[in-house]
Amino acid sequence: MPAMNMIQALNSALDTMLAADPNVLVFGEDVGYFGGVFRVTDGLQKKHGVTRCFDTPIGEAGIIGAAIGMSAYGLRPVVEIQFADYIYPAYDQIVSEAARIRYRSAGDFHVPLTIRTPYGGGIFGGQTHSQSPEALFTHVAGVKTVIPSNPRDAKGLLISAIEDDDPVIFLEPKRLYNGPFDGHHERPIQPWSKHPLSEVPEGHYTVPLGKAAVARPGEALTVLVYGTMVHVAIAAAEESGIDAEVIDLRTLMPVDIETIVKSVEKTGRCLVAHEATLTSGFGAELCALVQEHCFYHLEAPIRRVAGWDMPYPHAFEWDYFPGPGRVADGMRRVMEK
Amino acid sequence: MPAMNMIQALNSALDTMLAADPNVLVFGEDVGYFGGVFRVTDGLQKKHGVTRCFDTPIGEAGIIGAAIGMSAYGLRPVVEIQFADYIYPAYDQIVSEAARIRYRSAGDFHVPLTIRTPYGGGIFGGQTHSQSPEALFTHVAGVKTVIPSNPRDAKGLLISAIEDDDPVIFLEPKRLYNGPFDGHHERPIQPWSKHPLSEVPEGHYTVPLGKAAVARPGEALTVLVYGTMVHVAIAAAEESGIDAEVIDLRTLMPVDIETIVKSVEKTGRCLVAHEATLTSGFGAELCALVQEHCFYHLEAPIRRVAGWDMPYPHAFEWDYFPGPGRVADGMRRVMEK
Amino acid sequence: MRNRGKLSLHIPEPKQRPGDRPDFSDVVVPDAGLVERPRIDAKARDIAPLAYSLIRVLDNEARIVGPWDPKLDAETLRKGLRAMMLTRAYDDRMYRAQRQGKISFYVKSTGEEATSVAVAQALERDDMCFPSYRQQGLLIARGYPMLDMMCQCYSNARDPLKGRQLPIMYSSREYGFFTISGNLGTQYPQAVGWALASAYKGDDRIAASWIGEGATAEGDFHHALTFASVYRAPVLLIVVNNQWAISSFQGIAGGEETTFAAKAIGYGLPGLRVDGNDYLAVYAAAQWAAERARANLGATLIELYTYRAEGHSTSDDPSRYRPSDEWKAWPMGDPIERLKRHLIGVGAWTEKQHDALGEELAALVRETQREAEAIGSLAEGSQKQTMFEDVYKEMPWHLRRQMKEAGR
Amino acid sequence: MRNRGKLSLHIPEPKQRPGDRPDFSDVVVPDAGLVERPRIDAKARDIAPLAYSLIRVLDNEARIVGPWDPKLDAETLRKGLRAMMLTRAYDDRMYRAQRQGKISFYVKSTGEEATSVAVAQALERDDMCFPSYRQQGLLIARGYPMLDMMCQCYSNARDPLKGRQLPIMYSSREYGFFTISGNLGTQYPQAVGWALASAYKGDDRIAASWIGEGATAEGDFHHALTFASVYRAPVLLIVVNNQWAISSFQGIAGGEETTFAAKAIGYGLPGLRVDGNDYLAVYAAAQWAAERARANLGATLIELYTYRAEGHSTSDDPSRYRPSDEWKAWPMGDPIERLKRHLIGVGAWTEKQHDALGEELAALVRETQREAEAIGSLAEGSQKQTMFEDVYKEMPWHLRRQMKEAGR
Ligand SMILES: Cc1ncc(C[n+]2csc(CCOP(=O)(O)OP(=O)(O)O)c2C)c(N)n1
Ligand SMILES: Cc1ncc(C[n+]2csc(CCOP(=O)(O)OP(=O)(O)O)c2C)c(N)n1
Ligand SMILES: [Mg+2]
Ligand SMILES: [Mg+2]
Repeated sequence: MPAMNMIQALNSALDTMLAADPNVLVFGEDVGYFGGVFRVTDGLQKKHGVTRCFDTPIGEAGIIGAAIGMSAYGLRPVVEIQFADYIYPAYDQIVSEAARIRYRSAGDFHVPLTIRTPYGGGIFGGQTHSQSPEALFTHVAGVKTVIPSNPRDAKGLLISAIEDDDPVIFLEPKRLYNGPFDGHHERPIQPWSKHPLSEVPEGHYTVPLGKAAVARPGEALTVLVYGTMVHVAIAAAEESGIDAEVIDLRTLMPVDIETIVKSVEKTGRCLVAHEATLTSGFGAELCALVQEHCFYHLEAPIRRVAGWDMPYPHAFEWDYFPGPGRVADGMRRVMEK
Repeated sequence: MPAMNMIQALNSALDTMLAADPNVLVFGEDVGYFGGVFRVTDGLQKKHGVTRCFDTPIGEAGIIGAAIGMSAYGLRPVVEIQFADYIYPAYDQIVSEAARIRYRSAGDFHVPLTIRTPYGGGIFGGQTHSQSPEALFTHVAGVKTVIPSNPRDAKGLLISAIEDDDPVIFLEPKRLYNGPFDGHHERPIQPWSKHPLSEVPEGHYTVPLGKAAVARPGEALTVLVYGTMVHVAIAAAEESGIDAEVIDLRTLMPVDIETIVKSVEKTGRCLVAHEATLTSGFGAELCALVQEHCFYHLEAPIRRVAGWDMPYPHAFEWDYFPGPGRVADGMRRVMEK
Repeated sequence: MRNRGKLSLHIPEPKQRPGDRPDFSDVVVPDAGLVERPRIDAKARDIAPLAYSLIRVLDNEARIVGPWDPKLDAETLRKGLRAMMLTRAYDDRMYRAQRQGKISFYVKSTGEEATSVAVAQALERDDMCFPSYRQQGLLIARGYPMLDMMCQCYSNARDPLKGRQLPIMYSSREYGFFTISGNLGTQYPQAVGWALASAYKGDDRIAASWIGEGATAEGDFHHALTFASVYRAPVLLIVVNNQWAISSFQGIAGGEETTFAAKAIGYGLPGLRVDGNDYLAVYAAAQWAAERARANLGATLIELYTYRAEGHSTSDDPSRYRPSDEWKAWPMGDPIERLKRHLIGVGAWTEKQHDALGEELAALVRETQREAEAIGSLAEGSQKQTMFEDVYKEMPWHLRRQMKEAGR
Repeated sequence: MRNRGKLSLHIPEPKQRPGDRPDFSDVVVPDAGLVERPRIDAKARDIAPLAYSLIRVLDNEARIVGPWDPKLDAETLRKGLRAMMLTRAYDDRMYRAQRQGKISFYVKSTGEEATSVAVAQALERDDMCFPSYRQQGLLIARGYPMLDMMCQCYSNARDPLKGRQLPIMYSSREYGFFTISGNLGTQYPQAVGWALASAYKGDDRIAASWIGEGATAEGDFHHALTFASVYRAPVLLIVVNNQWAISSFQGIAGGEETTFAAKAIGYGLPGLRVDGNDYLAVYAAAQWAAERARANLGATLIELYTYRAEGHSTSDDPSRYRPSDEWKAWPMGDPIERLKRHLIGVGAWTEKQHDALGEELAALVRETQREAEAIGSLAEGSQKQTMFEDVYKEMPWHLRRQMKEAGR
């Protein structure tokens, strides 16, 4: 199996689906000839033709609106929003339209649309190239929200998302594109090739939506994470010596409650961590679910480690980012009593 | 003190502020000559002039975008979004702009903007006239979110919102406009005039942002609610005979954590209820906060009673709406062990 | 150098308000037949003046004049007349049902029937419509079962939308009628996307979408025109300028400064301005645009200039913001009356036939209503058991759990 | 009747790609001086042709010709030249700083200096600018301290924005420069709102906003023009058509079918199309629009036709998607060169003076950079203690708590 970084794995997923299904189209700002500002669509236009993979005007609502219409025709569009920070102009088309069309038409129409978009910080992108808006989608009934944390999952989940008959928001942790970043920004960048999950099968395979993975088994406490924070949490566990069970949610909506409950019932303690701002982040939902389902197993309050409630501050990226130090502190607090 | 319904109280707040401050402007779709589809701005154009209260094109992003520019000039715009369901086209201007301008400019500019909008169901409005999008704003650092539950608070909170130097999302529970609805849709409509909180002072007064009210003192459990659900929760308490302490949050962001913690520490039990869909609703944040702050006082899991995770279904409004029966059931579950 | 004069804020206001006498003397109504009909492959820029004129086919005597004559046989015209009359009869009946408390909401299209019916007739049956909420005429023209329309409004056991939507928010893939959204404007870029999909597939179906003049201010209007222009989408983008958006007159949407058809110009698209109460003109314009679209020449914007004869919806009382009898004064009349006069004038119709048809349609609507009511209404909410379905294709655990909690 | 031909999807593509020889032969460059200059109170519709022509003042010999001559004295022109040269010198230096890893990001405005500087000069000092990220020339023309600009880019202790923004996202209320957003297009309706506020107050200040041709596809572009038209906002709405939006050529934004100035027409606004590399033409157009705005005649859309000489930003490599030497072939040249030639031609400038000024400005920039670097850079993050401030006017409890948790 070839070693791929996350960009290559995502590219391979798109390539596979473009080859497999003539109804799959890929479009977005700069995704055509250029291949996307993060190169995820590199070479696809050349290989599959200009009508299969092309550039769009800079109008996110137009991109999603057109994609919804294409869905009604029977296509399976896969669109890129250049940064998750720029998804808001399309929010109405996503929330009021893509998410609700199956329900409001009683199944007469549906929207098998995949919206890929890079999210998260760690690249000194400032407040409009760093956001993590997942909770703004998990609240919206009718869309699924998926976040991979490694190349193998990235390809398998993206293929599942494209094949899924409901709209999927597919958030790509941009800091993981080129390597399994664990939050130690002061250390040299590691390539994916040294990571076992960079072994990516060629051709078609899927990783099912709605299923979490135990990224690190452990006994002391359960850490619920996704995307970049999976690697940060593993690092925090190794470094603190706390035997955390790190669960990589992979799909946020619908979340894999079974895996979560099983782990928390075992450990009796839980920490939730995400890069998005704390208040009303997806961590809040996880806290609510865990305390509800596992109340009598919990030995300590569930803690949240998250981005501070502020715009991502450019120069203070590493003070904002919930790195391994803060996650380890969170673990210790959860272990306190 | 005159008895006012909520529409009159809100109208009085706008009238008071238009008279007091020449920098206050009121605009939105149909708010001028006509006085708004819910009549909240009735008579204001006539009294204060066409340039103080006027109609706008049907472009929510344009309304908010223009209002932000006016804020930069030194005005204090108060805009109406006709239904909260139609705020999404303006989401980018709210999230990326209004919320962040103070921070990103280090205080060089700020946005003293108030966005009024009717939310919630109960009027057979179907899925696009019934939504409760508050959690989509509580997650956004830089905006405040306010929801009144009665005429007196409505006026006092709206004046506070207008005078506040930060952007405020002011969500008006439309089912409460004309009466204190407790969820018993099968019973005749009650007018506000019979309710003590319909006594609304004339002229200027404020109800501070960030302060909850104990709407019904009790000992058995704490119920955290806002807007229409305040009345539903009180009804549920009365009808079930459970001595619930009903807390009317009034401001969701920043939420009044002190009042919440004090109550839950006393009762040891907590129920959260809202009309918005359950998953990632504001109730999730409340659960997360309460279990974190009051873990060792909690005798049972915090439960949530909320709208089901689906678009508001027109014909099944009362099956969707978390009425007093469901809230009472929730209370019983919280009291179980 | 600097002009130190004070600036002032201009707020558009309609000329008449309640109590004033209706006055349309500033509406320019050019004679019918004067506007040239360009070839379908004309360059958009060369035909820009069409955005400022008014395509009219029926003259004041309801005779066909000029190059836009779509050359329809009497049978086709009678079909159009019937569909318009049926639409009006249906509207009247359902409006009354709402007033009687039988349904929660209704929206009439009175006076605007041609804007839907004539376009439906000009399109092929498998072309796709992305309507706003005032295009019930499309379904009627295409022969969608009226019983299903009514059952949707009644949210009863036969409601194809299972009670999930406000009355009138129909959906029918089979009849080429996209699910109506409550959010204004969203259908416009969707129609463009659908049309692009057809082009991508190398098919020959085209799309059409309708938007109110008020809603043209939404961003989606701009997105639709931009995407349509860039990729040359085979789509008809129709603006129904009925001059009112709830209580706001068209000046609030930009109508003081220019026409809505002129919005096409900035995108390099043809913009046709058409007498929306002239069935033949609407048909002809749609036909021209459809031919153009099918010839791979891209999108056309069509402004149908009409007047919203009734309130915005059953929640509205137009006498609060405009003279109550304004419609009577609308210089371009009533599309049904005008087509009727034309047919009578050419000897293809009689007053008697007309009255008989009127009665037949009224009876049909009454009868259908009885049927619908026999099936049930909102109160019974008889498809409640499906309430948790169709949020997703497969029901996820949390909805199964909620369904259980709800006792289903 | 129905054309059963197959539809096909049109995807716009630029004529040249890497490896191809630059070729602007299809760019129509009309002679300077040919476009009439209408009165400022001309009706928008009557001057629609201005949206398709090209206002040019400097001819091929850099002489002033035609009615758009803004009649500026040499001193004013030398000031403009200096500001453009300083902008370029600043850009070059900061670009290098980024390449050296001293700052995280940079955006040059090379070749487009006139689009900012000439407009700044044509406006009054207290008029308000709502720029995009490529208008650093505005701050430089208005004399904003370059040290502060640099400190912003370095996010150091003197950064007026306290390290919170990406480099180049300046903000200065004092200099009439609105805080730059990373989200394209949002500034456009904000500028309109600001202008409406001035009109509402009966003041005499006007606003101006800049947007790239690519970003005109955003909904906010439409909202701005709609609101500007409806309320007659005193605002200049400038489209900098530099032909590229990162890797997408202007055809992807709609430039294949029409001009960007023509977008004005659909809103009943005047649209001026201007040679954006002709300092005098840009000045003249801005002056005309400013006069019109101040006379309560509303907004003007101005397309400044130019070419993005460098990469989109330091994150971009344009040689991946266009011929690398395209700028050299751009038929309308370099705004600095052209103004310099003009001044020399009229005897108000010499090559020697020019070289001396060039050196002086380079030295100034170098010196300022030294000062900025002495204060510090990103790595030091020296305003970290303020990180929790300014989210709200007063810090709410949850942020106080988070600040404590962060150990501040
Ligand atoms: C995004 C959005 N904003 C506001 C509304 C509320 N609204 C419903 S209909 C309407 C007026 C629409 O007028 P127009 O587009 O002219 O269509 P018409 O009703 O005349 O057919 C408004 C403001 C809405 N449904 N959606
Ligand atoms: C809403 C939004 N969508 C996408 C982007 C990403 N983006 C940044 S600049 C750019 C290209 C803009 O091109 P143009 O408007 O022509 O301006 P120019 O860079 O040429 O000055 C894009 C797509 C963004 N910043 N904001
Ligand atoms: Mg209308
Ligand atoms: Mg550009």
